[in-house]
Amino acid sequence: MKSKTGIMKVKDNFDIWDFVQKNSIWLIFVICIVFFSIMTPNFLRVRNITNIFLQSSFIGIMSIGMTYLMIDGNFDLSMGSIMALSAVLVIGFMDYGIPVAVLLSLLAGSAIGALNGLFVTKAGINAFIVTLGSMLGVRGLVYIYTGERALVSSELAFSEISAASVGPIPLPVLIFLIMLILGELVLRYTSHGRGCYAIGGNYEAAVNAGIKVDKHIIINFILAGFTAALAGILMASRMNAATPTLGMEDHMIVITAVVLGGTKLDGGFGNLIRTLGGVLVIGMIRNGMNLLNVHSYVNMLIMGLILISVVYMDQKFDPLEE
Amino acid sequence: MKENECILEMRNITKTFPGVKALDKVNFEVKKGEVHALVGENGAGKSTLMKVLSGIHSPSEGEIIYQGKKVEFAGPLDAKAKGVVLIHQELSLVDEMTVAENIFLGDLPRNKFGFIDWKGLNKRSKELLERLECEFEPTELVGRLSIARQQMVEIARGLTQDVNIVVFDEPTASLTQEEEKVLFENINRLREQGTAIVYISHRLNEIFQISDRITVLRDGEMTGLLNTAETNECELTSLMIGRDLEDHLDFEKRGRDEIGKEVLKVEGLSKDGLFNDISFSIHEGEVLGLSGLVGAGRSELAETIFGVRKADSGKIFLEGDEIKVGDANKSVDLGIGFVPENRKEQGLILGRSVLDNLSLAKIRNLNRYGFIKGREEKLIYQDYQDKLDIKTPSSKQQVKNLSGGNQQKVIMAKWLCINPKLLILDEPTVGIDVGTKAEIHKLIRKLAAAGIAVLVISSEMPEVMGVSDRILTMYHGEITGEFYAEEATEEKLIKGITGIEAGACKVG
Amino acid sequence: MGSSVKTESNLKDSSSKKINFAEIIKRHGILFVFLLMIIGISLRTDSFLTQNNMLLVLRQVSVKGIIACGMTYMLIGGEFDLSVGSLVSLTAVLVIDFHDILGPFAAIIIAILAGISVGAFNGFLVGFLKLNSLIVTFGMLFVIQALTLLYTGGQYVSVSNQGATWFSIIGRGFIFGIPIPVIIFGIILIIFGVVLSKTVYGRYLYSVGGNPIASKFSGIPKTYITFSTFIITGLTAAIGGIILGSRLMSAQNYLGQGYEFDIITAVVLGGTSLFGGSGSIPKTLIGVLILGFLSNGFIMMGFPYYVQWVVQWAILIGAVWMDVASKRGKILA
Amino acid sequence: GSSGDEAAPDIDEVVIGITNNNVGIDSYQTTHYETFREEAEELGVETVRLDATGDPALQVNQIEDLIQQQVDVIVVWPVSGDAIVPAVRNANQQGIPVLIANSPIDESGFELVEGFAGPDNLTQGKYAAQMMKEALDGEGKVVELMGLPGYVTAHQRSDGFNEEVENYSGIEVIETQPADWDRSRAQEVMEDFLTKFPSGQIDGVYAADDNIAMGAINALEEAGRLDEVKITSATMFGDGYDAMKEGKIYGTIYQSPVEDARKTVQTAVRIATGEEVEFFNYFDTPKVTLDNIDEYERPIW
Ligand SMILES: Nc1ncnc2c1ncn2[C@@H]1O[C@H](COP(=O)(O)OP(=O)(O)OP(=O)(O)O)[C@@H](O)[C@H]1O
Ligand SMILES: Nc1ncnc2c1ncn2[C@@H]1O[C@H](COP(=O)(O)OP(=O)(O)OP(=O)(O)O)[C@@H](O)[C@H]1O
Ligand SMILES: [Mg+2]
Ligand SMILES: [Mg+2]
Repeated sequence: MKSKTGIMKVKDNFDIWDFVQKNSIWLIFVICIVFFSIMTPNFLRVRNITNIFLQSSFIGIMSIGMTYLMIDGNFDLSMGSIMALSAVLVIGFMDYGIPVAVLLSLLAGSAIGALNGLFVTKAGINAFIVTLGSMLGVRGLVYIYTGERALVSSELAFSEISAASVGPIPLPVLIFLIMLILGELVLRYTSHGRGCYAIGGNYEAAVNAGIKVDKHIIINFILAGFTAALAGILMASRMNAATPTLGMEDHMIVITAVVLGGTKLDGGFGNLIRTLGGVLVIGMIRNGMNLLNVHSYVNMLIMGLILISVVYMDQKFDPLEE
Repeated sequence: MKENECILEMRNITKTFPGVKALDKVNFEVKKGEVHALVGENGAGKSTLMKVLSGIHSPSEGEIIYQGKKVEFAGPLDAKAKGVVLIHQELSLVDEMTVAENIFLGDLPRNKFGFIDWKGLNKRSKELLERLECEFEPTELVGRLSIARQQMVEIARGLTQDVNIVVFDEPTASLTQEEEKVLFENINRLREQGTAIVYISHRLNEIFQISDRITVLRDGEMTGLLNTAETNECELTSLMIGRDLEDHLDFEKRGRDEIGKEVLKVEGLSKDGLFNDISFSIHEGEVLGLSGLVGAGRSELAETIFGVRKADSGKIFLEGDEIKVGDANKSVDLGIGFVPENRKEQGLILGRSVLDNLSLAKIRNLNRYGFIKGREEKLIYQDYQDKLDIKTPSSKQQVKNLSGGNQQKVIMAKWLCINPKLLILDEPTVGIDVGTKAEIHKLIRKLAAAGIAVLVISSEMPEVMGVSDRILTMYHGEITGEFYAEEATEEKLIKGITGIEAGACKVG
Repeated sequence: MGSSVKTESNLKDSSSKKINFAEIIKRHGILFVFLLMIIGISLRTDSFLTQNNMLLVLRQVSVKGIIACGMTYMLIGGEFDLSVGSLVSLTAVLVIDFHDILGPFAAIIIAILAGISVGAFNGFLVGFLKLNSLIVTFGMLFVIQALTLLYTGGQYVSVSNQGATWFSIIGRGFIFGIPIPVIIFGIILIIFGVVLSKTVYGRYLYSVGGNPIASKFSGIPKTYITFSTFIITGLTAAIGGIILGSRLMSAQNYLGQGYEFDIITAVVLGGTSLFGGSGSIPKTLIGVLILGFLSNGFIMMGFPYYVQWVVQWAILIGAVWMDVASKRGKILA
Repeated sequence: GSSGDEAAPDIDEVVIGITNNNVGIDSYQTTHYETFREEAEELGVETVRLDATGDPALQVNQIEDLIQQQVDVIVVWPVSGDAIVPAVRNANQQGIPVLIANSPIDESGFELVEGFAGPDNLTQGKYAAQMMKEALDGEGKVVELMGLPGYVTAHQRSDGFNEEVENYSGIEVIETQPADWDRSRAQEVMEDFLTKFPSGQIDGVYAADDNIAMGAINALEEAGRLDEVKITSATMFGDGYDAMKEGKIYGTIYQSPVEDARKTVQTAVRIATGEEVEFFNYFDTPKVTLDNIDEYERPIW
């Protein structure tokens, strides 16, 4: 049932609660900064901030693909597995040269994304089941391909990709931020972007209006696969190795970050700037809890509680009342 | 422009669904610059015919000649590209996007870099809205507009390009009279430009007001093609239902002094933003009409009484006992039935069977230790299928496959079988054909005669006046007047529902 | 009425076509693949199609199967519960830990109460606060896991004197040659199946999952129905935890991890819709058996379990592909 | 703490940072985690204890975080011995010494770390094979139940066992399946093995730890085939101790997480205070059979 503002309800004066809801992610952001910098002196050091950005950039890159997907009302549980797959592939194919290896694993990631997209759109199976299938299936492939062992790159130049930096900005962070900005522009100013909002907002209306719904959704799944692959490659470069267990929980962290950023779970609303907020907050919390020496069980407890409160916020937040 | 030129001809169209012959050798033609009404009972096949036209369904037999050539559209988009536009009654809009985006959804104008041309988009939308005399901005979010305005956006969307044929499938069901007038003006303007209009509606007065010719369907067959000027309501209805219709709204009413025991009493019910300080009561065997414009808050009031909404303040009494506000489960136990406004969203579990839907409210009393008494359930089903003449191939049919009118009957049956003390009907005849409508009106009176208190919400003035013993008018969330049947005139009611002299005749 | 149902717009049209595809796949495709698979495996290994192995598989699937019954209710009612795996470990740990303190009977009661309470909490979050069950229960997965860890300190808990208690009967005993977990599974299947198809509760569940709003407008206490599905699922998870605990006579937080995905896959493979409003217990049994035989068959053939993941994926894709191809006469229209 | 270039700090100023593999996945790691804290408290050094929850990427982040905090020594219990090399190199460049605990780092990282403290899993696997040979009198078919695939410890124990078995012509490993360190998983896999290989076709079971062994025992007992089969395992747990006393397990390895953790803390402190340490600081992991079991206390893990 649509909820509509009643006729007698006039909103003209400034409403604190309204403001809080609109900007919730940035408020949380500030609270996090204040909290952690009071609690640990190391938190606000330039190096630690670079560190947080660097650590967040992998999740961040994936969250770009996930944001697109979630705006159109889907999601992808297989991103962590795709990330692992492309990481092992890029190392496995290192002998053919870095560009070939990188290209190949980007291709593989995108291909799995495309497969996910095809099954969601053409066969009409729910994204949950499709990507659950590929989450396990791709992980199985990774195990088979690696023979359960870690692969190590013999190419030292490869590990320099992640280590490189432009000025003070590490390359992965730069890639993340550039993709984020491009992604946001596409969301705002292209028909693909607007199409995603329409599909997530009202699927039937989008179809009726002649939006090529399937095409957009498949593109977004490919994008999700691509970003996961990119994150995997950068991660492999960072570790100069790839393990088959890489990224086991990453899909959920990515979803948490995106939802924390305010993208609606059922689609139609959200943007990448907000997602950036979500990614950074998650990054800060993970980093900050490490600095605070929180017991790993408690750490888990806190992540769980954050997730629940995030959903609570999602439920309370109605973009139409913004 | 040649007069009398047939722009569209549908010949011998037959369409069968498994178990149903929805259309049987129907011929239908439209001329340039005419408004061609398509009428018929629920399930007669009007929508199906239009879906065949636009390519949503392909016909089992028959052919479509458009602009002299045989065509088969691939779907509504293909049809639209070739100048045939279908405007559904159902809204198909994205709430989170602006009016302009919705109007051009799927075809957003782009600049030379491939980016969306926001300026151009808003400008073109603005022009279009002005042409339709809409008083809202292209930059507003659609989700924040009233339903009626959303309907206008839907219509605007159909007119973004030059069209040859526009099909309106029950466009006025949720429009206010003011908006209806604007719509008619637009239809006339289109007609003058040579566009052909197909107009589907159950409101016969509209048909006579706007159309040039009328095609009548009955049970999937074409029973008549009439010139509007040469026919009358009697002839039309008899073609539609296959028999003559007596002036059914002429019921015996109860007067001021004949009222029975009080069944429902509402005291000072308020909900911020929706309705304010509502007090009234309904009595045994009484039909109380609640009249108002769309958005007056009647549905919300009804939903609150039934208990699917909570109130901020106020009390509700059933037969003298106060009941907890906001507990629909309890309401059903107490014998309150509620036929909601939106069949598909609020009334039916579309994916379940007719039987399941029909017995949904009753099964709480149809079980032993929680186990449903299957035989009794079946008996009740047969009883009500019979009584209300619900057309369905079997009790196991998914209810989504029934026509609108039959769906409505299923919902009515759902409530009638609990033997309610109070029955609330919210727009019980929206989108329902005259025949069924008359039956429902009779039914309402019969229920009242049996002692049930009935609250009827309707936007149709004749309907409210026809069935009610007493009428309340509502405006802007407040009750603005109370009239007994004998004193109610259309004029007085209109004053009440439009807020003129609001308060002057306010009841306590 | 088998073939496609067309409704108001071309979109609903296509989406209902999709639902239909999915239905056919679920009805026939999967069963077909399942049979092929069984034949394939039994050609390769002699011991696969033996009575012993059948019983073994039945017992191996019984814990997940029991929880799958609860999950079927959950999915029919239109919600998810991803926290069942963690709940299995929590209740297993509780039943084992309290076994030595209060005796088996009390321990079982405590575990069941714990399952119900966690279920009730989930149910509160989803039913009353109306939160998205997928993410909320995923959060709860972590919370319960963390609580279990804090409770056990990450250590194994075991029953100290295994010989002196009847507790192991639950997981290890037999009646007429049939393992007791299988009997419990059978009883639960029957109860759940009957309740779903024959009672008011079942009817309400389908309504709430099929159209929550219309259910509310029919006076069905939707909130409580949703709430109850979480309690029921919590209860089945607790029964699962108790059986597992009894089979192992020990427990640890790692137990049951990842069950949620297996269970949901099984239920959906059987043909219960993720959108709510349709599904049945017999379907779930089929799904559970498919997964059980797959996993058993793969070990029989000597493949590690992750190969099964790939095959499971391929089955899903294969079944769908087959159907899409046959429907449209060509691949990828 | 202080950075590495300065003079070595006093023992009460030392801060040790550790990133664990996956605390809570089994009681060994949990006990290790707790003992690590206790031992450090005993020695009066401060600790920052993190847990990578089995995620190699997270472990890399955690090493970076520890570098950030400028601890005096970083202890890494690698999730993956390969994946941490670049992060360890980074620590090395920042002048923070790194000690590898429990499972080894890839050889390419040897020059970057101060040393290794922990058990020798490869040898444990070999020991288990030797005991298996003893138990079976050099002749028999063995099934192997591995740990969680993808983890170094699991693979080393498997490798050690298989390498050693190569040397014995009479012993054959007929099947290997992962059992994920998980009792119920091990039990299920064993049940399937038992149907696949009817009576007489399995003579020995090699379990990667006692947890897995206990699962296998459950399955064997139920099938009434425990007598036919000899079990060897690679780490003793409390349950396994009891089982061995009852004659259900033939041989296992005594590997104490307490000793492991203590050795690690001590080595770490020595590194932090500037002492020279040996590269390999193995602690003793002897074979245990019914013959010598009374020399050991029942493990509390
Ligand atoms: N997809 C379908 N499957 C089966 N039967 C259908 C389908 N669509 C329509 N029908 C049947 O075809 C007949 C004509 O339905 P249609 O919707 O065209 O009626 P209508 O004249 O538009 O009625 P209403 O005024 O109630 O909207 C009805 O009996 C209906 O049940
Ligand atoms: N000005 C408005 N702004 C936003 N939403 C509105 C406005 N007016 C009405 N609505 C919405 O339109 C719908 C119809 O209004 P409501 O139910 O209050 O009217 P009603 O008197 O029952 O009329 P009807 O039943 O004929 O639609 C409701 O969902 C209401 O919230
Ligand atoms: Mg119609
Ligand atoms: Mg209304």
